[in-house]
Amino acid sequence: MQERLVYLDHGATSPLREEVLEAMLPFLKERYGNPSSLHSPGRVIRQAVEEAREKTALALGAEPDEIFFTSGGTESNNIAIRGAARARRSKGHLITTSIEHHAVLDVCKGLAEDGFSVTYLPVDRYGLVSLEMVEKALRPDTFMISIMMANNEVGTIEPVAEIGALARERGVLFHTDAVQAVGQIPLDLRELKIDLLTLSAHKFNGPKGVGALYVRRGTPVAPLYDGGGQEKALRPGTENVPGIVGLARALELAVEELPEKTRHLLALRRRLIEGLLAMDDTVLNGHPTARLPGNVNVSFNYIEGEALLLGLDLEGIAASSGSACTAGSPEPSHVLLAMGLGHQLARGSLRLTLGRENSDACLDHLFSVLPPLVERLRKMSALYPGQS
Amino acid sequence: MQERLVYLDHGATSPLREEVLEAMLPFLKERYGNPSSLHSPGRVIRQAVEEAREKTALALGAEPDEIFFTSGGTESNNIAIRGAARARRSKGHLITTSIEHHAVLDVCKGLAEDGFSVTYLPVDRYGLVSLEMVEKALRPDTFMISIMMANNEVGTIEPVAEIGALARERGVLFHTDAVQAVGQIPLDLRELKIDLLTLSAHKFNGPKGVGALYVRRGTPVAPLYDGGGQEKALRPGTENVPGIVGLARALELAVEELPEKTRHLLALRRRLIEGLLAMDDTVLNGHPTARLPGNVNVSFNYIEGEALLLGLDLEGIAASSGSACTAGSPEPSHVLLAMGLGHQLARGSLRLTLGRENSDACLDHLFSVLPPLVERLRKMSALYPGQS
Amino acid sequence: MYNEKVIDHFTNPRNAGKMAEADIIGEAGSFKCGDTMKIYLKIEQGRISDVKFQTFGCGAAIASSSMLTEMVKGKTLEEAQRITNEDVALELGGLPPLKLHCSNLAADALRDAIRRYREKV
Amino acid sequence: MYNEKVIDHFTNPRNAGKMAEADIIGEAGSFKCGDTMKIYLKIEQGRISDVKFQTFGCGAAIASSSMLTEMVKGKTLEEAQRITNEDVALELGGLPPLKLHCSNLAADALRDAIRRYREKV
Ligand SMILES: Cc1ncc(COP(=O)(O)O)c(C=O)c1O
Ligand SMILES: Cc1ncc(COP(=O)(O)O)c(C=O)c1O
Repeated sequence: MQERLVYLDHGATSPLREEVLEAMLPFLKERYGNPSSLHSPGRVIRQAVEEAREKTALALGAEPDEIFFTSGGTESNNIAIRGAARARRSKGHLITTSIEHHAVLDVCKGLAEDGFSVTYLPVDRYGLVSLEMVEKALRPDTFMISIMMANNEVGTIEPVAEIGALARERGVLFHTDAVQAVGQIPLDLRELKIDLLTLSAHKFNGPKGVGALYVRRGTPVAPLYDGGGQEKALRPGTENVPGIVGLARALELAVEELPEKTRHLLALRRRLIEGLLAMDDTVLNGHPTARLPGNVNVSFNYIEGEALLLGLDLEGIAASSGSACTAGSPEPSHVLLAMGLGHQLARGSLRLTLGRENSDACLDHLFSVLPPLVERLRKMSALYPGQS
Repeated sequence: MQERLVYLDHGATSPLREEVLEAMLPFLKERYGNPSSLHSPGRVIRQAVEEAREKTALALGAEPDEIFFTSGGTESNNIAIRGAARARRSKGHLITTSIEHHAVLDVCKGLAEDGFSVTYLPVDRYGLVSLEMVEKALRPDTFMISIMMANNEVGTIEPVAEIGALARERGVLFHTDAVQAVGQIPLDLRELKIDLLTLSAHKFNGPKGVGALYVRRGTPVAPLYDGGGQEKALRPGTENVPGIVGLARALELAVEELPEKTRHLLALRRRLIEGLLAMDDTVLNGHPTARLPGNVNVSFNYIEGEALLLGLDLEGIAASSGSACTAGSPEPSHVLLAMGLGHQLARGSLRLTLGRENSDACLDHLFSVLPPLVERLRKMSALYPGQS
Repeated sequence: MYNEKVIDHFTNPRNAGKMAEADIIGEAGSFKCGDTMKIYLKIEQGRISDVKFQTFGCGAAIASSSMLTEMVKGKTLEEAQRITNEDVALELGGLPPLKLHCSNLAADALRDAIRRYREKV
Repeated sequence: MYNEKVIDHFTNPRNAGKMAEADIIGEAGSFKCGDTMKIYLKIEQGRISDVKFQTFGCGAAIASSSMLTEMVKGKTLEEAQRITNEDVALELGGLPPLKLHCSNLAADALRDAIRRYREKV
């Protein structure tokens, strides 16, 4: 990308690992057959897809026949929620949170328009959903709870083990959007009571445009698309073979290296948070401990996040913000607002998400750039009470 | 794949071209940003996606804002048909044919279950739909005609120019599944009256898992998935950037080389058809002239297609068949049956689909293997009237 | 997809073809996919002394037919009658689940022949 | 996303900060995204002799504020009043369509200041 790029936006997407590309390359070259074909070049590919399914299942503690490959996290979320709704004969009630990704939130809104009823649970100031709230929201016609495993903006890790146990006890389906969690925190589907789980390869150093949906055996989910019957007709269409192979390899590596990576990221995160909170009028968004190892989210009072991003970008630092001064949408991050942040702090947020290739040198550069930038922006802010 | 592989199954999928992989590689390596990110590594990617959109538009005679990238032909068909149905306030009538791909046929069946009414037009013995039939099927509540540009099994090219003109005149949307046509026959959306067109990259030497939907400006199509708003919210989810770049490059090359490739394929096709029809009890399926340059489909009486495929495969020849003795579905090709073939001939079909890398040597090998194989299978067939 | 034994029986089927002087001919068809098999038996002193088959069907159907003819040669009618479609598939070393139904016609055709033979005799 | 002139005005904003002895202060906020701008004017003989701004907003908002201050310096109030938000965006060499609304507050704040000044005088 740039000469001297400090990429601190792994929550948006992450670089494809060399080992993963290597695993994909044969399927981008001589192994081009269609896995549905009967001939040997096709059967070789079918086998590769099934091996990828086994690897993926193994990494999650699932069975191969519970793994369905999709085109990404968005599609997995849509199939999980809308598909489960479609598999029902009657409308019903579902429970989610107010801090979900739009690929969950907007599916729920869509279902509400179709006659389902939806409860959007609030969160506390750390972004945590409470088990009690979930329990109180349950109704006789509740058929699904969809709560993310970890939030993409503030990194808060939700109590999905407890929520899953409750759901199972009450006979309610539990879906979790684990796009930000898979490959970042330990996760074992043999222990967790999860019926549907969403993951997306590009968040754990895999390729873009491929994801998976875990569907526990016996979970009723109707397909949203019709076609040639691939992925047991839950997600038809010629398989993205290189992508599927890449997903499996990336996940395998991520799970293998998780302890080591976690140590690395936690050390960087500690330094990052300490350095940021040492600056004036700065608050940490999200939970101090129940958070993704790679996630840091702070708000700088009196300044606007996108200006901050622009300033950082001009110095070769890539980050993101919950500010919304672009998409034409008038509101800043729905997550930060749901956590109770005022409009100004919500607009002054900065998300720094770390990845395996980040080092202390990255933070050195950040800390040489950020404090003077914040200072400069504050000085010219109409909201800054300090002297000009 | 195999040492000596003669791949004659380009209708199923085609090898990724080296030039296409080359175009993709930067986006599988250092250009990993998320096109939705505001920072420069993200903006570089956004630009690549938009350039791919321009190239794709240019190759089709469309405008860039009419091109929507998807995960493949199946998804494009689903969005086109179901999306147009969803954009309506009331149910209505749609017209399609009995020889569509399942990704159209089964979507129509699904809509029929939802209360829409559907006419499945018959075809003649060549697989051709007649304009008169389309016209007669039109009803006051008809809102869409979906007819494929070229059939995937027999290669018959449908009169989409005339059908499109009729649809436009009657104020009815016209969708065409052009998965088998794009990159194989000339196609100009400035001349054709098409509102929605489906294409899939892996059929023209592009990557698997990426396709596009052309949506003429002003055509009402509602999204089927909710999420982060990508592709103007018609197909949300982080973009498959390498795939999109690959699609555009593959299409650019295919269109550029179309005259040359057509000449090459037509010469091979002529030799292939002549050689096959010189065999006893063999019939050509599909139209003699209105057919894709790379498609040959024949039926051998008295023998079963899958056995033929197996025999060819054992000699390193990859082909496909309209026989259905696998998927657990009891019926052979719905296309061949719709064309009036008897059950036996339908089960004895062999599809050979040519690609740019095929040569006369491939046909030499085929013709050394096929006649004795057919002879052998006939001799042991319970249906063969000849002497044993 | 197919194991080597299946491939071998497909490529070099045993006892394929018509039998001019069969004592009895049996037939079976798979309703599911339209496969058909004819089996020709020569019977001497209650034993199957020779056998031939003709099959219209996929690789699995042909291999199953061939396999069956090997299994029945020399057997008494009582022994032969006890052979099931599962036995044939097992003897072939297994078939892909989706293709199991293709092996069904072999034992069916044999039983049809034996039934006819008994009716005739 | 932004052209070089916008980046320059963002990185080296002209006339940024408070003005201790302003003759009048104007304010504007974007209802759409919550951006706010304050403009400080010094007015001598009907002309804007000095100007400063403070802006809470994104890069486009800051650059627009800076640009406006350069455009008004030395102008009469009548001349200054005629400057529109489009003029500011144009003078910057254009803004991305989605960010055009961010340039809206600059001219608004200026007009607010002029209106107040006229009410006061
Ligand atoms: C929590 C969460 N869910 C879903 C998604 C959507 O994934 P994708 O963009 O791969 O479709 C994302 C990432 O954008 C995410 O962070
Ligand atoms: C005519 C036709 N339509 C649709 C498709 C589906 O495309 P894809 O498998 O890329 O989803 C195919 C190919 O399988 C096809 O041949």
